[in-house]
Amino acid sequence: MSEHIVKSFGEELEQLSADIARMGGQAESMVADSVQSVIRRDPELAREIIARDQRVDDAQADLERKVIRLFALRQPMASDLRATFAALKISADLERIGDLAKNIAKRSRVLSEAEALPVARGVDQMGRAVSQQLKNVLDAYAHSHVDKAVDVWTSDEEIDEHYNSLFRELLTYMMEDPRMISGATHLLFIAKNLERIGDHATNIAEVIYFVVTGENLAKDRPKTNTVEAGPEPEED
Amino acid sequence: MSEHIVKSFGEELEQLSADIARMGGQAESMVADSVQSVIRRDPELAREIIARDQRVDDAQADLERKVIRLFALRQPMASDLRATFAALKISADLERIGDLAKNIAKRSRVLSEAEALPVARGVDQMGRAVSQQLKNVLDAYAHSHVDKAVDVWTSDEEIDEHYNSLFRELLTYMMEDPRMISGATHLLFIAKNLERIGDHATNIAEVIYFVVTGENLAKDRPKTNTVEAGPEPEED
Amino acid sequence: MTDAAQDISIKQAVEARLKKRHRAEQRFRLYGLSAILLALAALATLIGSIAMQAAPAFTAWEITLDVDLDASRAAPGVGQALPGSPEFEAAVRRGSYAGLMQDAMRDRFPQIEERSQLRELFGLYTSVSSSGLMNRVLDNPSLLDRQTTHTIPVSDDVDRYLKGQVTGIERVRNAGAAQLALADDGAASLRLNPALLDAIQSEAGEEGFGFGIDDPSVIVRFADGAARITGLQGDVAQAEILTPFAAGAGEASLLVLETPEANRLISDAQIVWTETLRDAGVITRGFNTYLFTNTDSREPELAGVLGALVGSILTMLVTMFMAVPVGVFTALYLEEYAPRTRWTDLIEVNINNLAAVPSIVFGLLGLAVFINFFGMPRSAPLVGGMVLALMTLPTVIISSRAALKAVPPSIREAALGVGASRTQTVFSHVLPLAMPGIMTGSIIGLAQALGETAPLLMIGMVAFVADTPNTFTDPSTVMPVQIYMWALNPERAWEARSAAAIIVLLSLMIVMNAIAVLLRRRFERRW
Amino acid sequence: MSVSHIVALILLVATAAAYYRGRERAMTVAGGAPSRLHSMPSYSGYYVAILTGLPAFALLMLYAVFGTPLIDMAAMQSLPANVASAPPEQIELFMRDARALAFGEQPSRTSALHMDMADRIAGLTRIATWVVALLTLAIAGAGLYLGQSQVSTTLRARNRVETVVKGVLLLSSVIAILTTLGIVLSLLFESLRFFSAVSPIEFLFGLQWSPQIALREDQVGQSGAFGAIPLFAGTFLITAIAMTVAVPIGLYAAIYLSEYATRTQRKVFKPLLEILAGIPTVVYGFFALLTVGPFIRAICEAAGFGVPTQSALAAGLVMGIMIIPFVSSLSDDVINAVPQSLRDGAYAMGATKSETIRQVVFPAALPGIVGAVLLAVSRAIGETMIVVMAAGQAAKLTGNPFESVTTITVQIVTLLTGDQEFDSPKTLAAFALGLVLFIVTLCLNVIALRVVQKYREKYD
Amino acid sequence: MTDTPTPAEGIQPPKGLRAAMEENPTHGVQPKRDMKVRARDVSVFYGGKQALFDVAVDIPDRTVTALIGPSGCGKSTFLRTINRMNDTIDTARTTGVIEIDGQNIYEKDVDPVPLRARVGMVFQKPNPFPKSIFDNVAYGAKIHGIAANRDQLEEIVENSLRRAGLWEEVKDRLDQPGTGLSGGQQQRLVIARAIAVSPEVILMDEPCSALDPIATARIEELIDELRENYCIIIVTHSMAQAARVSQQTAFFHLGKLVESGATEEMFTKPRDERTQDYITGRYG
Amino acid sequence: MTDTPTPAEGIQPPKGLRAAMEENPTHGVQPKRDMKVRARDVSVFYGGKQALFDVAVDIPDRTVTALIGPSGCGKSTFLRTINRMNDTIDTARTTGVIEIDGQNIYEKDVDPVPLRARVGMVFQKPNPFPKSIFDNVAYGAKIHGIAANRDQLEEIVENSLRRAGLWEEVKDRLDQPGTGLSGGQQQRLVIARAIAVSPEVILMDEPCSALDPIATARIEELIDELRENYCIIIVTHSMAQAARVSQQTAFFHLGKLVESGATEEMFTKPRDERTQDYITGRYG
Repeated sequence: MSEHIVKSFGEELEQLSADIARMGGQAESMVADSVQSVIRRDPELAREIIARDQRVDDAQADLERKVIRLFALRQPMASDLRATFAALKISADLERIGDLAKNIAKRSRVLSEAEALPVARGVDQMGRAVSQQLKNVLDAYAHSHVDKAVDVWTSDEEIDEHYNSLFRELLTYMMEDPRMISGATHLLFIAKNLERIGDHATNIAEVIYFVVTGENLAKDRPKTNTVEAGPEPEED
Repeated sequence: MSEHIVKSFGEELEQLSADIARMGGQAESMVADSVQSVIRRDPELAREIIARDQRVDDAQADLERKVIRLFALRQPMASDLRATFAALKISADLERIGDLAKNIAKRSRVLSEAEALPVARGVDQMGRAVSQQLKNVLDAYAHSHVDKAVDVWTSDEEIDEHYNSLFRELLTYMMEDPRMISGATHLLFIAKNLERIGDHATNIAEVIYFVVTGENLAKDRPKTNTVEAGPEPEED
Repeated sequence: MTDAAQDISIKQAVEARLKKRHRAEQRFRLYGLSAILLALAALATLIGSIAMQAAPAFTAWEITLDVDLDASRAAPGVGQALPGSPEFEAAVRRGSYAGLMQDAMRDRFPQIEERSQLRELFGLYTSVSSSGLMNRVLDNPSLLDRQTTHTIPVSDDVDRYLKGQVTGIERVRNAGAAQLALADDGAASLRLNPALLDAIQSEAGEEGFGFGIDDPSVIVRFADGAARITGLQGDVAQAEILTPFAAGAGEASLLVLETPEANRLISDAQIVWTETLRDAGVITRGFNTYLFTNTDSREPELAGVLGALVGSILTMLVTMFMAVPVGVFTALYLEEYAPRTRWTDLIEVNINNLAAVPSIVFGLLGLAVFINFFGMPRSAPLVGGMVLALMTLPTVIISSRAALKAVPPSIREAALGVGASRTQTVFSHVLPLAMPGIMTGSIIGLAQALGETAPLLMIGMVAFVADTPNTFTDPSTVMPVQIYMWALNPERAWEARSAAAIIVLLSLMIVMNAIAVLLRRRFERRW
Repeated sequence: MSVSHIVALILLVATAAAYYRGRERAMTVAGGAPSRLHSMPSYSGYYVAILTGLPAFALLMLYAVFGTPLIDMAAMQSLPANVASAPPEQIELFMRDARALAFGEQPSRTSALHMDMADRIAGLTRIATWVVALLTLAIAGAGLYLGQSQVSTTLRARNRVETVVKGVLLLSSVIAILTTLGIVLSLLFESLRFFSAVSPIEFLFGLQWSPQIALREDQVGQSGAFGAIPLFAGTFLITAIAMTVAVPIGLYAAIYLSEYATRTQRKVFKPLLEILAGIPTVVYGFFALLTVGPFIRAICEAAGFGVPTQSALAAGLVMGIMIIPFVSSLSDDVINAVPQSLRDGAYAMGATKSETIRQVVFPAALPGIVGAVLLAVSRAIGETMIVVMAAGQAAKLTGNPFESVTTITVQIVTLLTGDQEFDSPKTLAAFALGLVLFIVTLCLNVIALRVVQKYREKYD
Repeated sequence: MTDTPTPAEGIQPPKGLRAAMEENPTHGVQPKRDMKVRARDVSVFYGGKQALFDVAVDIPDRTVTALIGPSGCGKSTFLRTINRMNDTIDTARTTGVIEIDGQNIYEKDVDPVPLRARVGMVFQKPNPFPKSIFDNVAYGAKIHGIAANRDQLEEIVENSLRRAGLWEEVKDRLDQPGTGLSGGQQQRLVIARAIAVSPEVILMDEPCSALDPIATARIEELIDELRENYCIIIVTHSMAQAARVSQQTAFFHLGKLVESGATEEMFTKPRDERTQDYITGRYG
Repeated sequence: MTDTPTPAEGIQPPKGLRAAMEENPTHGVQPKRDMKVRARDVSVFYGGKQALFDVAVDIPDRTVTALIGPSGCGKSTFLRTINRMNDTIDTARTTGVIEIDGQNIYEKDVDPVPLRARVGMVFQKPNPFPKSIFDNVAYGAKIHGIAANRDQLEEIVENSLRRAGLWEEVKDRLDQPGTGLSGGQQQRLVIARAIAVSPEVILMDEPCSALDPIATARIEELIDELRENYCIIIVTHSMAQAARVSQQTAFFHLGKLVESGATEEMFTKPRDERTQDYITGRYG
């Protein structure tokens, strides 16, 4: 596509993308680090992550302001409109991802004070999978790769499986050893949070698809797990 | 404020408000009903709620489309811009509230098959509080009452207290009777969901404040509970 | 109105009227076209009739005489005076050139001796023309005592006769033999052979005219002589001899003049001589240079437009140098400087009025102010020019203002916007852009002034002026006034002269207007 | 070449030099950077040149205009009393001869007194010429000095030069006013003299016009008859005939040209019509006199009644032809000024072309057209040459177009051409007629211009 | 927003173009529906210069269709072919077919005079006739002989003024000159004048470009109301205006029709790169 | 977005108004900073009619300030007071004080001619002189004696054309008439001409109203670039344009200055009801 005649408009739009990319980077590292803090039982790291969340929140507020400004002053149209709109939506997802990562970090601080649970590997695997999803979707955004975005969108299923198995495992531990209940509850929530992060990545993928094609991804996502399958109802 | 010279523009803006109001009503009833389905252990009601969520989702997708259309075709300015923007954000919150209510309903179906837990009163109280919050904030939106919105925003604290007490109670039950762990976990998530619904109501209150005044509510919300206070880390 | 039935009824209503409306349309268009064609027909008639009237005036019949410039008559008492000396000139001026020319003429018709006939003979040209010969001698003294040929225009009546404007002519050559019968009492009789008789009767008989003084003239010519038939008896015709015959008989030719002698200014005898001279190649037709090289004259054949032309040019110079700068300056002041006040409104109304004041009123102004009050000379190009300048001034001002107005205000704003002063803006942007328009308007105004007559009548430019004016204060006349004066002369010959003068004037104006049009085309700028 | 001419030439050169001097000086003052100056260097040049040339030239002009009368006046101081008491005309004649003698021209008569006066005039003139020459040069020099000494970075040369320019322009525009004033005053002055001899009532309402009678003073009825009604009637008759010809043809021609004609038609027809406007009136007069008049007479004779060659009809017809382009080009302007958008509006409503013209364009242009017609009437009334040549002289009160009539302008011309005594009522009557003519046309013009102006404002 | 036709009901790509567009699922072949104006191969020449190249487009009834594009793109030229206003320009020549309700208006025997009664037009500059307000509106009815008597005429005038939203403002001064109204009122008067002859199609050539934002908004509101009864085609310089008032948009570029479709689609996801560039303000 | 002045740096409400605004924390008293143009009690009368009422506003340097408002609101009138262009209208009379860098330009001894070199102006319709491109740009430098010689002049012309973004397009045809350029190019030429005399303030009176969207976008881009070096004041009919190009906006209504402030604020949360109504397209 050609350049905008009014360069500053083009610059402002690029600025939005850059902001999203930076926020995405921050959120991505927070997710990875928060999982590490759980596994490594590292309260210091956790504290740091909690602090970092403020930055993402600020960035999101800032971006929202910029978007409103852009709507008011530039009246973006067509692809510009979609891009602006997408930036707004993605930033909200990223902000939520940051929040969820922070929540994981908070719980990891609680966990690190309690006894260790033998589910580190499951959390680690799930954390990696989620981080990968996030990374992929952010790459797709940076390069406007629809295919990559669609890949992320379809592979959310994998994360859901991780979650289901972790959930069952944790329930087993809790029943086996009531002392672990408190810790396992936190881990439950951590797993839930990771699953939510995966959902947000899928949302971002949908938005990317919309920016590039102007169409929405079909509503009926090919999710395989059903509500009754596991002991846990699927959050949507 | 005077009327728009181009009536259809005014009508489209009013349509947005009306859509939000309808979505709000749907979400509000879903929340109330889902709590009822938990308390009354009513799988039929739960099933119905789960079906209703689709409507809210559709409404939200529709509203998002309308907002994009409005930006593309009407280029709203000043208060109109803020109102449009607000509709977008509120609809996202309402959609999440619907999801959360649906999740509660799903869990209530699981719970209704298992043994009853003696925490119905706590859940009921918390459910009422959250519903009230939601109702208040939607009223504030409908009448552009900033004061009422600020009230909702400041009283989120109450719901957090409900949540904390419910959380502690449930942990106690789980430790006492490992058979209850599975059910209690679901209740834990239900409580968590209600707390999240409260948060969304606060978000809506912030948005209302922005629509009317053009300013953001100060970032430092006067929340009282701290991370370390209870056994449960505060999300957000 | 969404009602379909109603729509259809509307459609029908529209259709129903269409035919009538289209007919009205055609009619209206036809009116317009007729109006234009009518106006153009008028123009064509005007130009055509003038051109037809003028055409003869551009040629002139001239008579070329062999003159013997005998010094004793051409320069009596010249003695040894050197050519060019005052004495020489005085001597030449004493010369009897008219006599010399009469002698030359007489040589052509030695038969004619009667005084009255001789007067008629010399009436073939105007005696004033002899001064031309004198001037030649003055210019070229070596002509003295030599034989030379001198060409002069024939008199207006002869000229008109030769151009066929006086009478219808029937010529029958070799009509048959004729014989002079007796010629004792001046009246003669001719014996005509049958062929000639037939010819005469066929010319005269059809219309059944007689041979009286109010009838067409029938002239029989043979043997260098000519006689007008006054009656027919068998094969003998009574005749009046116009030119004596050199022999008693000969092959005759007939000349029938349709207009009776009494109704024309040229006599039968003069016609016969003219014919003779023409046959001899003495009278020839040439381009009428007199029209352009001569000044006004009492004799039509000698009258020319030179004086009036020079007068017009001098007058126009005065007009131009007064009206154009003052007009342009005024326009500049009003358009670019003057604040809109009552005062400028007054000037403006005043100028617009002046433009529509009848020109004759300017004449009255000139008469009362320039001539009576300031005591300036009458009939002078200076005064004429000033009067015309005042008359042209509004035209120049108005067209200059229009040209200035046509320069878009954005140009002024642009110049002012970069910090040019009012005067810089006007003189370096507005005026140059308006200049073509100003020039065009000025030229058109001057062309109008050139054709103006009435005010000049008031200031005495109507006087007869026989000299070419040399200065702005010399008495002079101008082209349109010259035309007016000529047109009012009773002799028919003036008609052609004035028409010719009109052609000259129109050509002049066409040239001026063409320049204006060219300027406009060349520099026209559309904003 | 006289002293004055030489001085003028010197002055011209000095002015040019002053310009360069001033410019140079400004450049020096600015040190080569003109942006430091208030005004550009050339303005300093103009300023110095104006100071140098303007007052000096003004002095020369004054001398040229008033020099001779002043010298005459001075010379006349010495006239012997008996001569000085002579009637003014004789003194004038005397002075004219003396002046002729003094400047080497041919006097009408000479005498010792004449020679004496001539010497005096010549002497005074020589002195005056030299004084003026020196004074002029001195003023120029002073101007040059003053001007260049004023040149500085802060000199508002541009503003001053522009003030002078503006002054010159203003003076020019005053001339137009003076012209009107001249017309009004001269007409009024002479008319008043006329009205002191002939009562205005008789003039305006009298039915008899025969000014020719009053040639000799001792004649009975020396004041003649100055009742102008027949002239007004003749003028009106001819104008009416002319307008009957010109208005419909001119208007339809304008409409056709502006609305129907193709580009080529317009290119051909319009200039042709303009030719009609450019033809001098004397040519129309000629045409009326020698073509139209005889033609009408021929037709009438063929129809069985005799009419004179000079008739109101001949003059009116030809005048009508003359006015066609006037009406058509003014109307054309007016019609073209109607915005295209109005036509588009009507076409888009489904109006045919003629409907558009008759119902939209014409009403919109009507005020302008009325103005144009009024101007044409004014022009017809004031037209002189055609009527002089083709309408005749007979001051008859008739409505018959085949008769010869006379008009105001014809009478003005008749009364003022040929030999005239400037104070006879006959001559002065022309000015009274001129005054009437002026007032009538003025009224028409004012109304017409007002109407046209209103119209223009509407579409500007 | 309420009753916008979906793209499927909107401007139909003509048959020739359909094949190329079937890849795009939202622009597949649709059943032909209620097309008021159909243009095929419309080219316009001014003298030797071609101003419009083979334009083919279908325009639905009871819809506002906007023609947009950069200056000189041919949008106004195309508009003026629809009521044969180009006929009034000597040098203009139009080829191709324009059908209104299936009848080719460029056929030989079609008289442009009644055609223009069917296809009203509103111009850039308000051009009320210098007559009274009443006569302005009554003009068309009078020349076409639509009203049988004075009462009918008055009824037509009142109705038209009401529809144009001007009645309340002028009902007390119908006899005053139309040129005395404000610019926006004049433009509404001109619209009333066009409506008075019950046209089927109304063409508008940049009707707001001479008006200020408030007057513009009033006209846009009026256009929106008129849409229910007429096929309105509007040329506009302002993309924002096209977005606001139209349901269908056609984009012209260098005398060619580049893209046409539902306005919402055009402004959110145009198909052609040139449209995209123009709408978003990029080098074009 | 990058270096927009915050409201605090923007248009300063004059002292008289400050008290009224101190309730609003974002518009409190600010230290005076870099104000290029200060207007106080500026009223303009055309004949007996008052067109502008006591306008008081401060306009910062190196900023684009937009003047908006409905037709006849006085925005153009106010603009023309800043370089005393109203002086060229006979009937116009201006009272009050306008200071540029602290100097009142309406003082008696101020000559408007050099003032107009300091305050350049660009008009609604591009108005190049009918001279060559070079002469157009060089004109101001010539009359003000800015260039000492031909080389300097050429340098000035090139620089100005470069800044106006026109150099590349016209460098090979500097001797061709400026009127031969397209509308948008002409407007840039006119801007180059204004720049050539190194003005401090550039006034623009609806500079894009005669241009199509693409040419408009080019001019807007140019304005945005010029902002770094000049104090630019632009009158615009189009709110969207004011939003796009300006950092500061002043809203005029019925000859009065209703509100002024940062553009972003004006278009997202205007303080005055009239501004709000105007900006959102409501009955005003």
